[in-house]
Amino acid sequence: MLDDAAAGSAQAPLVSIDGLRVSFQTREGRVEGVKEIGFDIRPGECVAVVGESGSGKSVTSLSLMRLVEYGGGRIDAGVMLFDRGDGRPIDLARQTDAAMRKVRGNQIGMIFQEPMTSLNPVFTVGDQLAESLIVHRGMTKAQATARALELLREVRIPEPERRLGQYPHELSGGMRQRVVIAMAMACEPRLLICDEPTTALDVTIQAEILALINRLKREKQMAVLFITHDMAVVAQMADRVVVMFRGDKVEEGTVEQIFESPREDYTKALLAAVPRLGEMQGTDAPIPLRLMRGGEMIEPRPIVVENPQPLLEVRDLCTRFAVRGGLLRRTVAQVHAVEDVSFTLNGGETLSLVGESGCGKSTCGRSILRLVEPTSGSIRLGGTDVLALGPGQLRRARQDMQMIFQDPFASLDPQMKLYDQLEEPMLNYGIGSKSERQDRIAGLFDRVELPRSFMRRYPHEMSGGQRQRIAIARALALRPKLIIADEAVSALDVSVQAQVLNLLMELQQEMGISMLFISHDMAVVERVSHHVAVMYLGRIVEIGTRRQVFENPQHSYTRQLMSAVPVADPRQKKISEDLNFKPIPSPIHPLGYQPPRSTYREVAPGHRVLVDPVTHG
Amino acid sequence: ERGTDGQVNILYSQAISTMNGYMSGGTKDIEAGSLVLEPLAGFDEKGNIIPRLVTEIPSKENGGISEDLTSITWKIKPDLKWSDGTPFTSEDVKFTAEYCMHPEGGCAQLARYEGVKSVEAVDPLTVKVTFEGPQANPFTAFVGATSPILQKAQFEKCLGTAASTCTEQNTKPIGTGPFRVTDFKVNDVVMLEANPNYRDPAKPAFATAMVKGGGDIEGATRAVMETGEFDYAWNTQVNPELQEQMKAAGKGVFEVAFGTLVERIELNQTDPSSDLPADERSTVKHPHPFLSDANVRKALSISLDRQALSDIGYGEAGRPTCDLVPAPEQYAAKNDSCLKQDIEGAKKLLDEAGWVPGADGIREKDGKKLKVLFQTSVNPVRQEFQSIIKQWWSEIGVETELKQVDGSVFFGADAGSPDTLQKFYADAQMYANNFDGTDPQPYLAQWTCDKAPSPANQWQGENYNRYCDPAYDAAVKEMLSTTDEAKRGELAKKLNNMITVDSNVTLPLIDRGRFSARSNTLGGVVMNVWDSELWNVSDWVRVK
Amino acid sequence: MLTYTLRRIPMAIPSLLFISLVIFLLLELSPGDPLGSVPLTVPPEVKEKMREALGLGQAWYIRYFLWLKQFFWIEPMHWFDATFGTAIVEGQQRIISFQSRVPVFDVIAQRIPQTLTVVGFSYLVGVLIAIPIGIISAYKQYSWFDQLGTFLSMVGFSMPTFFTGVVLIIIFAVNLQWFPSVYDTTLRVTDWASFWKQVRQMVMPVTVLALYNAAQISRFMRASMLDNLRQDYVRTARAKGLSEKTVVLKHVLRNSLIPVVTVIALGLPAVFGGAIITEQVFRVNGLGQLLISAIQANDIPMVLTLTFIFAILIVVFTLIADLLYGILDPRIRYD
Amino acid sequence: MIRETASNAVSPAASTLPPDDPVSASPGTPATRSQWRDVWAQFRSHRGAMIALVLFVLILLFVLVGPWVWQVDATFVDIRARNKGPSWAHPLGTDQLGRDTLARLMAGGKTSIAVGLTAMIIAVTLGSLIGILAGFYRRLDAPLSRLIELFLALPLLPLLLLMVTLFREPLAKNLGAGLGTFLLIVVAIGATSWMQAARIVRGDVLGLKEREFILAARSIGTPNRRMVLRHILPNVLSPIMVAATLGIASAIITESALSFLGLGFPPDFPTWGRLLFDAIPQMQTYPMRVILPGALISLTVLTVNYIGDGLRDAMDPRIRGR
Ligand SMILES: Nc1ncnc2c1ncn2[C@@H]1O[C@H](COP(=O)(O)OP(=O)(O)OP(=O)(O)O)[C@@H](O)[C@H]1O
Ligand SMILES: Nc1ncnc2c1ncn2[C@@H]1O[C@H](COP(=O)(O)OP(=O)(O)OP(=O)(O)O)[C@@H](O)[C@H]1O
Ligand SMILES: [Mg+2]
Ligand SMILES: [Mg+2]
Repeated sequence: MLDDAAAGSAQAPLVSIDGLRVSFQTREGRVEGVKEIGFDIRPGECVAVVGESGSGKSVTSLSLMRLVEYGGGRIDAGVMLFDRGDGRPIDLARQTDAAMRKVRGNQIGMIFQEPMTSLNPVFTVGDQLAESLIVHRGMTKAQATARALELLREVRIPEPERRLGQYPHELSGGMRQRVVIAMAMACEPRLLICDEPTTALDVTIQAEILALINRLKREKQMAVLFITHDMAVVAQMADRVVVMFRGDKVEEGTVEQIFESPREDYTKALLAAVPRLGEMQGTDAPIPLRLMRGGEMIEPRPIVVENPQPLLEVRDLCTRFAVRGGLLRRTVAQVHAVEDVSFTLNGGETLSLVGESGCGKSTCGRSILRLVEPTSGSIRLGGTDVLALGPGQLRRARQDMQMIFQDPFASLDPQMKLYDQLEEPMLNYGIGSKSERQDRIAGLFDRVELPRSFMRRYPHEMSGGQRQRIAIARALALRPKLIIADEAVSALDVSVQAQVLNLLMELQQEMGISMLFISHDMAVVERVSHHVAVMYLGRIVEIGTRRQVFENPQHSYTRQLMSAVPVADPRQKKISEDLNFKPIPSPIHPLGYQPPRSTYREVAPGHRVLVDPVTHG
Repeated sequence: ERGTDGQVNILYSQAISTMNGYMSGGTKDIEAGSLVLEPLAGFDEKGNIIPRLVTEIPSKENGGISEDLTSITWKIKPDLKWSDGTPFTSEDVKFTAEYCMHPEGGCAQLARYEGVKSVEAVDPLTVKVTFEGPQANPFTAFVGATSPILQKAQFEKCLGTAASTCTEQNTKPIGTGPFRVTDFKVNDVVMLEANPNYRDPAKPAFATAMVKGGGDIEGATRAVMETGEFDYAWNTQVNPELQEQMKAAGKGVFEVAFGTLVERIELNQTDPSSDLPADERSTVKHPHPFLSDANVRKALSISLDRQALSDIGYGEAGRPTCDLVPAPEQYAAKNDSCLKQDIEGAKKLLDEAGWVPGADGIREKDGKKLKVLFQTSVNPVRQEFQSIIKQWWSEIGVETELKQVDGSVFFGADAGSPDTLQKFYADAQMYANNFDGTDPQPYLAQWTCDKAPSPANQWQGENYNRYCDPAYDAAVKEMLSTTDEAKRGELAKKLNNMITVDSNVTLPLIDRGRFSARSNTLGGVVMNVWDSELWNVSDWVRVK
Repeated sequence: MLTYTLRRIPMAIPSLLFISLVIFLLLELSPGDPLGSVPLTVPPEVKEKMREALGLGQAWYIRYFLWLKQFFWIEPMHWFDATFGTAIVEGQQRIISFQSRVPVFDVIAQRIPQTLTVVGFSYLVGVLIAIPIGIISAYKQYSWFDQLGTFLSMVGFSMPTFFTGVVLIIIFAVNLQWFPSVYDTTLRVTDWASFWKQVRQMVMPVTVLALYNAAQISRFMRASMLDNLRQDYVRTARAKGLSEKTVVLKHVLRNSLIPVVTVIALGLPAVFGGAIITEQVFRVNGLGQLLISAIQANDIPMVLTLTFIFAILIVVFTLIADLLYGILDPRIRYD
Repeated sequence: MIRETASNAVSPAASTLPPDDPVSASPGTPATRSQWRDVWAQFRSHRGAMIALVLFVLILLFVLVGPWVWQVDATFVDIRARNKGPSWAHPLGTDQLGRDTLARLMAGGKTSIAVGLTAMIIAVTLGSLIGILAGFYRRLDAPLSRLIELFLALPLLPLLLLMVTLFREPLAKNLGAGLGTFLLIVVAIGATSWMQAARIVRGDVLGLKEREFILAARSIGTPNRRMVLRHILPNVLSPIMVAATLGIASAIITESALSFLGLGFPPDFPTWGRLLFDAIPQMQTYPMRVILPGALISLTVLTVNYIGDGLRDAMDPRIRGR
């Protein structure tokens, strides 16, 4: 693969960007999203753009498609030469819209950052896939549909025939993301722009998608512009890396150069912030990352809780969603989203929930807050029975438990300024005077590393990572005892992710906050957790201290998960083209279905592994 | 020649709901019905009785009216045929009386048959009507468009409660008139064709007729006078400027004739104050605080310029009057004392009566202010009148508050509504009324003491101003038993004066004529206020 | 979806019954009298007789239940009898209008054709004008087209139909003599000549109503388009290289139509209710004129029946709107 | 390559707190500027809305201050000066009863605008409230939807007549004839025209309720009242705005229609709608008499529409200043 890249770099560039400058009109006047950037992409090459959140990665890619104009942006300067294959490159910055239309979707495909909103809710997946084929390839409807089916197979969507006729909302987040990917690849573009294509996916599916992109790159000589903050993915995928910082390019080089001998401090810091799986081997307590603060390196202290007391006790929690039907809207079947889950979370400690997309992690978290009503079981938070609370009491109880939602954009009110969004929880509980609240909000902005001037912005004016930080700040505003962090850091770039993780751990240390940490990033989980629970199909299949689970995985699913984690080392490319996972069985069961009770085998004290025929047969 | 002039298009701004006037009482229905149904005798444009289905008008001289005035005998024209070809006989006449006088039928024209004791079919061509007592005016039943003859064969099953279920009969009656119905769309349009059995073989000149209904008056007028789509439009009472403008278009002319319809203001003689208990409000128990003062009433009357009102509101269609009975000739008092506006005189009158202007310019006496609540129904002309009158009254120091009430409520006689004519929860009210036919006696009898509406009689009665004068009641009684024409005339004038120029409880304003538009291409139209406007439709022709 | 519909129907019945009761009581309580239009010359005793003949002597609940029976049993059975020649309800009284003594349903049947041709057609025209205007106005927000469209639709909406109608009549019927000012309801279209005549007499009322409807719907269309043009999926569609036409007319339009379709569907019962003023001005004499004249005459059986039919239509179209919502927006599921 | 401002940070992860705004150089702007100031700032940049606002203020001045300048009684009848053209005594001429047209337009405008705005506010408030309640609370959806259907089905005329019968006298007695009638009219119009807004809002709220930020708001303990006011309402503003502007127009027209039921203001009380209606029969002879009130109605509605547009844009953060 290395050879491929080397061969590619000899050719003339497919895209060559030079001096690109993009600005946006906002309430406070013009704001520059990108100032002076330039790099080349050669055919068959994968260029990764990394950098902190808000550094202009998405804006650069949108400029390449000339889509920034539709979002209120303007290309102020720069050339973007693109070779359409006839040897006469055109400057994309100066093309008419009609000419651009021939390029978009045809020569350049793009995968967008937010899979949830980038599909049209009222057309079927098949329709949306077929569209660009019909436009650019002049196919008939039938041909296009046949090709769409093929594409869905390529992105490994289970039951592709059925998906063609389904609407986006009927697919899980991971499937939606794969549809977007298939759409971008439909016309076999010469350049594929991937803006964080796998953020929403769990490691196993991520591995498959990356393998697919790799294969296309090799077979079709497709160039890839890969935007991500996951350094492990960069190491696995990229041939060359461009590092961006606040709208500028700071460094560019081959992946090995960047990883092994970074020149710029920023790059170094970036790499230092990458959590690596296995780093924590041999330790018991989570340790914050080593980061520089105020010019000096602070030696992190491990988070050890003396004499831990249980804060949250979950017993036999079941949450089922009704599938209704028939004349009287009777429940005909149930989605067993969470099945017989029991765990204990100690005060000041972190329990991580990991598992495949759709296995019920989010539902479990929401059930604890009673944002969805659990079907049975018991939840005790510091001695109060959460399930027995009335509406008023529940509202008061929520002051102590806060949630960070998985989708940062969707969970922020689009019509409210960030300041107001942060002030709201305090208003709700009548905390502080106006100026106290203001101070606390300013403090929160500082803590999540957002400039205070952002207080007056609206969610859509922020980059993905910036939004996620607001969501975190909002949860912290009330200084709760328990935080349920649902993929709280997966949208963040490594540096901020490291900061936020440190922040969370710091707070934990200072205030004794407990955390239920939901994530699919095993390296992050390894760093933050005291305990880990692995979920599969609604059940916990393995639970124990982090060390027990990571160093001695017992359940076959846990092992599978571990093996799929990408490694942040370009010399250890382990993405193969045929990772084959069995599809997860359906969690939908008919009404009378009595799921067997979970029985656990105790491997070591506190380390329990599920023995049951459902998942292990 | 019958049927040679094509179609005549007639437009009624109120749509026709039924062809059987006995079922509705609405003028529009009666008039549309008169195209098909005919009475034994009708009125001509001068108010004279003319024979229609009879050979002559009965009189004492020709023996048709009995000496004691208790019976009248009609001689039917021989060889008369219904439009279905069957012969017209005295049985049909007898049946018609039976139909309308049926106690459960709800006949709208029952008043026409008041006092009728029996109707006998003496022979197929002779009908004798016997009254319960001497009848000074025996020309009520079977005379005029309001009491036409129905065909017995057709309506036999429609007596009493069945009357309202006879849709076919009510919408397509068989008659003796110049036309017969071919198609009837309720409240929309009536299509007619010449009656093949009409007694005059040369008439009607039109082969077909259409009576279209609905819409506004201006539009109806415009359809005749400006676009020429219609030949005749009924009741085209538009404002005088518009009359002029439409005449200028040169497509048609207005037809006008004056009858007994008088626009008047009535002054409440009882106290309508809402402070009174509900069952005493507007009743004789509490006389009106200031309108019971004849000077105030007179002042209100002479401060009006009736000529100006007529010019502004009616133009050709009206003329100022001081009488409630402006016609027929022998009953009309022809007062003119109120016609000249005299603001100064009114002020003087009030000053003398002790009503002096207060600080706000409103006259008062004993703490009672001359504040008038003046109500009328919703109608553009009436609203203009209200504004003008308010102005005049303010000039003599009387403050006026105006109120308008939806016509269907105002005239609706619903005992539950506070806004009806009968309840008269106001100090003054304006509307128009007339009397049926040519005899004013029943009309004038409305102002007797016992006819004052009150809670005791569920607000029934027509003496809306609660006027009560024993002398008036006595005169009414006298007139009832008087048969001498000249004497009746005298009595009528006396009664008229008592409630108008003498006491000013009722202030007549305008004698309103019937006012319709006719296309220049339509000939033979003679306006008639005593009978249906379409009374001589058989004579109508197309002018080429 | 079907099950949802089936479930909604039985739920609608009690609410419809309740609506009918409210309407009945409203008519009972509101002032005015069925004999209000009888001339003042008719004496009160006679009026009393006439009132009794109309059945007004009975207590209100007896009349209400009689009406219910007539509406739900006698009228349908009468129709059944008429079609199949049976005699199930022969001789039983149908709902009779106070005003004309004609069975209410016969009159309604007479009126439906002209109402549908004029009011229904104008609604259709209005919608067909409004949607493109709304789309272009939103896509080119603040362009001269949008400004002009806004100007015209606002002026169109603020000009009452009683005004525009008369203006049209004066211009086109009086001065130019192009179109008739009185609608002929007896006209039957049998050949080209009569078709042409029908077209000519429809032009003015349809124009007046269509403009009014278009003004309103185009505003909603524009607002909805504006909302959707800012969504993320529009960017995706553009990234596929679709032409602006496809992006706007396919992707955005379909989403924007969701709320507008409900506005349109909910406006449809009004079509059957007729356009009172326009019908009056042009003498179309459809259901609107029927209703208004019945109300003015306090013709309780007519008003009650008409408004009740209207209520049924509203319930039905609300259901249709909800279903359309479900069809257009796959996220909404009813079963 | 890292600029001086950022270079004190050895690495981004170690940058001093708070970090600079990556682009705009105004760190630490206080967030206290109120939302309304913002909206106003945005509104000011909307040219159409600003012109409309100026015009609307001019109309308001015309009807409110005008009568102080032009002190002619709008109800003074002078039958000697009927149907006069413009003159110094009557700059816009007189009507068929010799009343001064200018004074009538001013007096009429005051009533019409007051009626239009108040009735619209009643209708839109009622509509939004019921729509939001129906959409937001599952329990209330069915009963409120039935209520909407009921109101849509009720025949308006009898309803209005009943209202007059029941309330005209008590209101006039307690509040005076003018205010009583005003109240009756605006309530009558408002209470009979909120249904469309309610239906549309309900539909929007149903969709909005499924959005995740509502769930998020619940998780931070937002009580229902605040949920509706702060999260739901701002997000359904655009159809409400349309309904509001259309509502003003129809309220002004409906008012004139009401006076034909005897429900409106006393007959000598001018309003634009009535001036327009009264002038229609004679519009060929005196076209100005229809054009003036007609133009004023349209102008008012247009300006309100543009102001509404501007407001909506100003309140919608997703639209960048243009
Ligand atoms: N529509 C917009 N209006 C105003 N500012 C914008 C807009 N879009 C982006 N920006 C700003 O431009 C800068 C670059 O944003 P961009 O989306 O490219 O970041 P990114 O590198 O993709 O970050 P992330 O990894 O968090 O997605 C950010 O500071 C962002 O706030
Ligand atoms: N409101 C709902 N109604 C019906 N089914 C639901 C609902 N919410 C979630 N589910 C189902 O419950 C299961 C668990 O969903 P959940 O969101 O908890 O997954 P997850 O583990 O958080 O996945 P991911 O990593 O993709 O976020 C899935 O099969 C999902 O389809
Ligand atoms: Mg981005
Ligand atoms: Mg999840």
